[in-house]
Amino acid sequence: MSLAAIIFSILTIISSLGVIGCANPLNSALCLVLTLFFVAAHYAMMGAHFVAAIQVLVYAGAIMVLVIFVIMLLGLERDESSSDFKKPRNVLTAAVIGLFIGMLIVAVQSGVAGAPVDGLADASIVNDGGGHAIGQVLFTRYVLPFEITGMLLLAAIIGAVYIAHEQRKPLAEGRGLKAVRNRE
Amino acid sequence: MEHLFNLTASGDVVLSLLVFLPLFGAITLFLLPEDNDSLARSVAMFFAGAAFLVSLTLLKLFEVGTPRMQFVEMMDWIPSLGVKYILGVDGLSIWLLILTTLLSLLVIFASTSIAQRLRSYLGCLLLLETGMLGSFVALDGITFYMFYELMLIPMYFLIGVWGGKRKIYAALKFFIYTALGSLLMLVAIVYLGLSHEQQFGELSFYLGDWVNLRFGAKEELLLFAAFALAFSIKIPLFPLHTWLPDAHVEAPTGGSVILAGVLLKLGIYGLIRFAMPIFPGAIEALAPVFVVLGVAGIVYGALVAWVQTDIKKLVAYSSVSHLGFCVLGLAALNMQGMQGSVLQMINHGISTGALFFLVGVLYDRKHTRLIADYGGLAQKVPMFAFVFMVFTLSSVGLPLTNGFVGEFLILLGGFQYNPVAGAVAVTGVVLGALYMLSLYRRVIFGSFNEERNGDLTDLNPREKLVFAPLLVLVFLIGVYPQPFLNRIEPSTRAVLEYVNQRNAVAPSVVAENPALRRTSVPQGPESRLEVVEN
Amino acid sequence: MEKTLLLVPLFPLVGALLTYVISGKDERHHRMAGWIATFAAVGSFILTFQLWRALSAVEGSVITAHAWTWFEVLPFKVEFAFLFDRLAAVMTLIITGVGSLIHLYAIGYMSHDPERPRFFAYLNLFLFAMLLLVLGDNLLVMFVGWEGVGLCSYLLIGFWHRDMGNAVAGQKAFVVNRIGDAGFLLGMFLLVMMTGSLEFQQLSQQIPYVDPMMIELAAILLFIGAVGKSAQIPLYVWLPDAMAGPTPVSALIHAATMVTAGVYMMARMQVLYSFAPAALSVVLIVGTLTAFVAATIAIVQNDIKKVLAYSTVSQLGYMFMAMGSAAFSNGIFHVVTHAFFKACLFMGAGSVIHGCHHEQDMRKFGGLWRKMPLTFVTYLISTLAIAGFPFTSGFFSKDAILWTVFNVAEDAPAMNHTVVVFGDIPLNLFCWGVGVLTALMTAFYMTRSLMMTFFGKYRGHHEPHESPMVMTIPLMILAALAAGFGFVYGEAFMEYLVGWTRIDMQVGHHALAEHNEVYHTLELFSMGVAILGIVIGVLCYSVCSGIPKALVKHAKGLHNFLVNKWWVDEFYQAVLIRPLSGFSTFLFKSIDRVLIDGILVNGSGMFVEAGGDVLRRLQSGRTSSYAFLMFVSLFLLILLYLVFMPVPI
Amino acid sequence: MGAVTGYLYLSALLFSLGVLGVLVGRNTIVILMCVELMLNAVNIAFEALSVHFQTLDGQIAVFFVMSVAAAEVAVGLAIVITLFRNYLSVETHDAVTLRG
Repeated sequence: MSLAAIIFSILTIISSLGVIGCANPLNSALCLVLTLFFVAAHYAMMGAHFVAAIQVLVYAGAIMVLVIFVIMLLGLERDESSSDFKKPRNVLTAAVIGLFIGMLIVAVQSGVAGAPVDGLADASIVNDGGGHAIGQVLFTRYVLPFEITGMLLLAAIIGAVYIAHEQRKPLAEGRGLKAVRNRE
Repeated sequence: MEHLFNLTASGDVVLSLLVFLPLFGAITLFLLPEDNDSLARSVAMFFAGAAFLVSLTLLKLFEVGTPRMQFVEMMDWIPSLGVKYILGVDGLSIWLLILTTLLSLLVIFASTSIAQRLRSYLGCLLLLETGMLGSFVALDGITFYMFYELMLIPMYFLIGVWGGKRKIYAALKFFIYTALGSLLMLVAIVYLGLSHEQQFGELSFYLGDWVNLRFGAKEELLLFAAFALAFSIKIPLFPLHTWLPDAHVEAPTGGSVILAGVLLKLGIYGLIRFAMPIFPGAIEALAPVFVVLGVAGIVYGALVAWVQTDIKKLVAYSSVSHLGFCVLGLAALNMQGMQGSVLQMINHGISTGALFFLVGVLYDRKHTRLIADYGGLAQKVPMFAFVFMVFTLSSVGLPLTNGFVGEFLILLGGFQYNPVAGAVAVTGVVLGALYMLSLYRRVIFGSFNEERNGDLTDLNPREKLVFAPLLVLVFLIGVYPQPFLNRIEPSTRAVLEYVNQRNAVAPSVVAENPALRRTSVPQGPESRLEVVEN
Repeated sequence: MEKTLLLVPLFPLVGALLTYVISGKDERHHRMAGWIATFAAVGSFILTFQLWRALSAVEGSVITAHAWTWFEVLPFKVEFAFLFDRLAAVMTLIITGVGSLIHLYAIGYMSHDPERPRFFAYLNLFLFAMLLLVLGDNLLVMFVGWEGVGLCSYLLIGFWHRDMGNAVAGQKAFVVNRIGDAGFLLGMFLLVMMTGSLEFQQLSQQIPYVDPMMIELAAILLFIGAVGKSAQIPLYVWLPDAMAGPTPVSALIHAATMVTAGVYMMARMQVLYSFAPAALSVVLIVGTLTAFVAATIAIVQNDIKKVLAYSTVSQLGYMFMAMGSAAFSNGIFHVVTHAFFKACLFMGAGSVIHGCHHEQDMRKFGGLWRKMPLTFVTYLISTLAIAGFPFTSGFFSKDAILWTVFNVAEDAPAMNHTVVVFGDIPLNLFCWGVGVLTALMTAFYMTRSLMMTFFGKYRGHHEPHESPMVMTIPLMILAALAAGFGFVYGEAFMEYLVGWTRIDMQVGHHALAEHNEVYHTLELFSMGVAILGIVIGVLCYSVCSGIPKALVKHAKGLHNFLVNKWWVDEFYQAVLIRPLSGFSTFLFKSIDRVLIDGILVNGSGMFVEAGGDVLRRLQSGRTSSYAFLMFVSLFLLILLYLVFMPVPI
Repeated sequence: MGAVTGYLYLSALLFSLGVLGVLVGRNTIVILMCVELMLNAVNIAFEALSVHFQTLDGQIAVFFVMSVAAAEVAVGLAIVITLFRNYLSVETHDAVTLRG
C-alpha cells in the first residue's frame, strides 16, 4: 500500500476510536464525520472519485447532519455517559472481538490471492472512475436493485414519520418534549 | 395368513353402528339441558344399552370356528394417503367388545355418586366407549391410531375433572405417559405405510398389506420396539407401570372400572393383532425379554400390593400382577399361553372391574379408601362381604372361578416355554392369595368399629343389579369356559401358525442370534407335547 | 350307576345352597339348617354305599361318569369326569360316613350359635369339595377339590371372625396350603409336558415311557402339594392354629378328611411313585421326621385340641412313612382307622369343651369320668386305639406300617436300599426306630390327656354336664369302629385294596408277614411299647404326679423348647415373613416411588422445566446482550464456514 | 498487490471497532453511529475488491449500501426519539421491559 494510504488508514482508525471512546455523543458524532472524510479520501486514492464524492455528499452531508440534528434536538450533548470499560462483560466482548479480528486477518491472508472473478472485466472504465461508466452499468444491469432501493427509501421515510409521530391528544402530565424542557 | 386378510366388504354395517352408537349418545347428551340429571342418565343408559344389545346380536351372529375376519367393512377414507376405513371382528376381539359394552353400561348405570356435571361425565364415558370399540375393530393402522388416541381425551377428563385430590397430577401423568408411547407408534405406522409404498408401489396402512412387508433384522427390531413400547406402557408392563396406581387412585369409580376393565387390555390386544403378524421374527427374538418382564411384573406387582394401605392402590398393583400373567402367556408363543392370555384379559376385566365397583361402594359411603378406616364389615354389611369374597376368590384364581382357567393355561404355556419362568410365575399365584386375603381380612373380619362405620348401609338394589351379571360371569367362565375358548381358539391358532411359518421360512432375526432359540417347539395340533432339545 | 356317581358330590352342594337359602332368612329356620345339611350328607353316604355295593367283585372294575368337557386347548383336553374304583370307594365311604356323623354331632355342638346356617352351608360345601377331590378322574378335577377344601377350611377356621385371631389363623391355613398347591400345579404342568394329559388311566399307561429324571421331579412336586395339604414338615404350621375353628370343623377337616388328601393323592398316583425311588425316600424321611417332631410337641401341650392337632400331624407322618415304603394300601388303612379314632377323640374333646362351657385348657379339667361317663368311655376306647393297644384297629394299622418300613422286600419297587444314615444304619431301619419311639410317645401323651381330663379331681369352676344324645351317638359309633374295625375287617380291607398293596404284603405271597417269625417278634415288641407308654402315662398322672413337675423343673430348656413348638413359627416369621415384607416395602418405597416414579417420570418432567428456566434467563431484556449473542453466533458461523468450506477465491 | 490486503485489513479493523462500539455503547445514538462505521468498513472492502478485480460491481454495491444506510439511520433516529419520549433517556440499560 502506498505511504499516503497507510497514513490515511491510521488516521481513520484513530478517528473511529474517537467515535467509540468519546463520552459525549456530540464529540463522537464529529469524530464519525472525520472518519467519513478519511474513507472518502481512500476512495479517491483508489481512483473511485465519483464514489468519494457521493460518500462525502450523502454520508457526511446528509446522514451525519441528521444525526447531529437529533442529538441537539434531544439535548444529549450535555450527557456525560460513562463508558465503563472495566465491567467484566465488556472485557469479555473485547476479547471476543479480538478473536474476530484475528479470524478476519487469517481469512484475508488465505483468500485474496485467488484469480479475478469474471464480472465486468473492462479495466479501462474502472480506471477513469468517472460517473459515466457507473451510470451506464447502474441503469443496465442493476436497474432492478436500483428501483427496489428507491422503494426502500420511500418505506423508510414513511416508517420514520409514523414512528416519531405524536398524537394530537394532550400528553399525560410529565410526558413529551415541552414538559421535559420546562422541568429542566 | 395372507388368505385371512384379503377381505371383501361383507356389506353389513353392524360394526360401524356399534362403534358410533355411543358417539351419537354423547352428542345428543350435549344437546340436553344442563341441569336435568335423570334425563341425562336415561339417555346415556339408552345408548349404552343399545350398544350392548348390538354387541350381543354380533355375538349371536358370530360364526364360531373360522379364523377369518367377519362383518368386514371396507371404505376409502383418505384415498390420497391410502388410508382406508376397514373394520373387522374375529375371535380375538369379539369378547373384548362384549366386555367393553357391558362394563360401560354398568358404569353408566351405577353413576349415582357423581354429583357435579353428570351430563358431561356420561358424555365422556360414551366417547370413551366409542374410542375403545373402534380400537378393537379397526384393521387399518391410521384408523386404529385415531381411535387409540380418541380414548385418551375423555379418560383424561374423567380423571382430571371428577378425580380425587391429586387428580391433575394423575391425569397429566397418564396422558403424557400414554401419548408419548403412542407417538412412537405413529412414527412406526407412517414408516410402515411408506415402506409399503416402497415395496409394493402404493401407499397403504391396511394390516393385511403390512403383513406382506419384509424387513431387515435391525429394521424389524426397531419397528417392533416402537409398537411394543406404546403397548407396554398401555399394558402396563413392569417398569412402565407407575402411571397406573396414580391414575386409579385419583379416578372416579366409573373411570377406574373402565380403565382397569378395558383400557389396559388394548396393550395386549395391540401386541397380538398388530405387532405379532407384522414382525414375527422380532416377537420371537424378543419373547424372552417379554417373559422376564412379565414374570417380574407378576412378582413385583404382588409384593408391592401386599404393603399398600390404600385399597384402590392395592387393586391397581394387583392389575399389574395379573397383566404380567397375560404378557407371560403372550410371550410363551404357544397355544396354551396365547389362549390363556386372551381369556385372562376378559377374566381380569370382570374381577378387577367388580373390585373397583366394590371400592366405589365403600368410597361413596365413607369417602375414604384407607384399609385402616374399615374392619369387621362382615357384621354390618354381610351381602357386601359375600360379594367381595367371591371377587377376591376370582381374582386369586380359585378353581371353578373364572380366574383359574386363564391362569392355569398361562402358567402351563409359560412352563412349556421355560420351566424356570413357569416356576417363578407360580409364586405369583401364592403371593396373589397372600395380598388379596390379607386385604379381605383387614377390611371384612375383626372387630367392627361402631361409631366410625356405624352408618354403613348394605348394597342397595341398584348396586346388587350391577354385581349380578359379573357374579354370573365369574362362575360361568369358571365352570364352563368352552364357548369362550371355542371362539378365541381359531384366531390365536391362525396368528401363532403364521408367526411360526414366517419364522420357519425366513428366520430373519432369530437366525442371527441362535441363543434366542426357544427351548420348546410350538405344538401343532397333531404332535404330542414334548420338549425337543435342539 | 353313572347318574348316582354324579349325584354323590351334588348332594352336599345342593345341601349347602339349600341350607344357606332356606334357613338363612330368619331365626325360626336356623334350627332347620343343621338337619338339612345332615340329610344331604347322609343321602350322599347312602348313594355311596349303593355304588360300593354295585362295584363288582372283580378287582379292577371301575364306574366312571362324565359331566362335561371343562376346557380344551388341543392337544390338551380336560374333562369334568368322575372315577369310582375301590380306592375311591373306601375314601368316599369314610368321607360321607364320618362326615354325616360329624354333621349330626355339630347340630348339638353349634345348637346356640347365631350363624348356624352359614356354618352348615360351609360344612356341606366342604363335603362337596372333598368328594370332588376323591372322585376326580384326572389331576385337575382333584386340584379343584384340593383348592376347594382349602377354601372351606379357610372359611370354617375363620368362622368366628369377630376375633381377628381366628381370621389370621384362617388366612395362614389358606396361604400355606397355597404354597403346597403351587408345587402341585408345577407337578401337573410337568406331567402335561411329559404325557400330554392328566387323566389317571392315561398317566398310568404313559408314565413308564417318560424319562426317569422327570418322573422323580414330578413326584417330588406333587409331594410338595401333599406336604402343604397334609401338614407335613415344613408346611405343618397351619394345622395347630386351625384349632381356632369350631371343634366339629377340627374333627371333620383337620382330622378325618382334608388332611388325608395328600395320602390319597399318593395312593392314586401309585404308578408315578413306584417309578420314583428317590421321591419315596424323601417321603419316608419327611414322614418320619414329622411324626417324631409333632409327637415331642404334643407331650407338653396343655390345650386338649392342640394335643390332638399335633397328634394328627404325627399320625399323618406315620401314613406318609407307609407311603414312603410304597405300601400304599397300609397308608390308606391307617387313614381309615385314624379317621375313626381321631374324629372320636376330637368329638370327645368337643363334648368336654361343650360341657365345661368352652374351656379348652386341660389343667381346668379333671375327674370328669363321673360327670360325662359316655364321653369318658368313648374317649378311653379311642385313646387305646391311637396308642396302639393290642387288637384295637389302631394297633393293626400302625403295626403294619412299622412292619412295611422295617421289612425291605427285594422285588418290591420300594425306595432304593443303598441310602444309609449315620454311618451304616440303612434308612428304613432308622425310620423304623424313630417310628417305634414315636409310638411310645403317642401312647404317653394320649394317656396323659386322658388322665388329666377324666381322672383326679375337677379343677374347673364351671358345672360340667354330659352332652346331649345327638352328640354322644356319633361318639359311640366311632368308638365301636375304632375298637373293632381293625380286628374284624383288617384282613378283608387289605384284600379289598390289593391293587395298591405292596407285593410282599399281599395275601398268598411267599414272604408274607404271617409266616415270617421276625414279623411276630416285632408285633409283640410294638404291643409292649404301646402298653409301656400307657402305663407310664397312667402312673405319671395319678400315683406319682410329682414326676412330670420334677422333669419340667429339671429339663427347663428342653421343656421350654418344646412348649414353643421348636420355635418354628418364630423361625418362619424371622426368616420368611419379616424379610419378605421388608423387601416389598423396599420395592414399593424406593424402586416404585423413588427410582421409576421419582427419577424417571417426574425427573424428566423437572429436567424439562429446569431447561426452560435456563433459557428464560437469556431473555434479559437488555439489547446489548441480544446484540452480543447475535455477534457471537455470526462469528461462529463465519468460523465454521472458513474451517469447513474450502475458500473458493 | 499489497493495497487490497491492506484495505481489507483496514476494513476488518474498522468493522471490529464498529462492533465493539455497538456492544459496549451506553448511548443509543452512539450505537447508531457505530453501525454507520461498520457499513463504511464494508464499503471500503467493496471498493478495494472492485478495484482489485477490475469490475464495477463493487462500486455499485457501495451505492446500494449507502442508500440502505441512509434508510437505516432515518428509522433509527425515529426510534431513538420515541425511545426518548417514553424513557426520558436513551441509555441502553433503561429499556429493559422486555425482560423474560
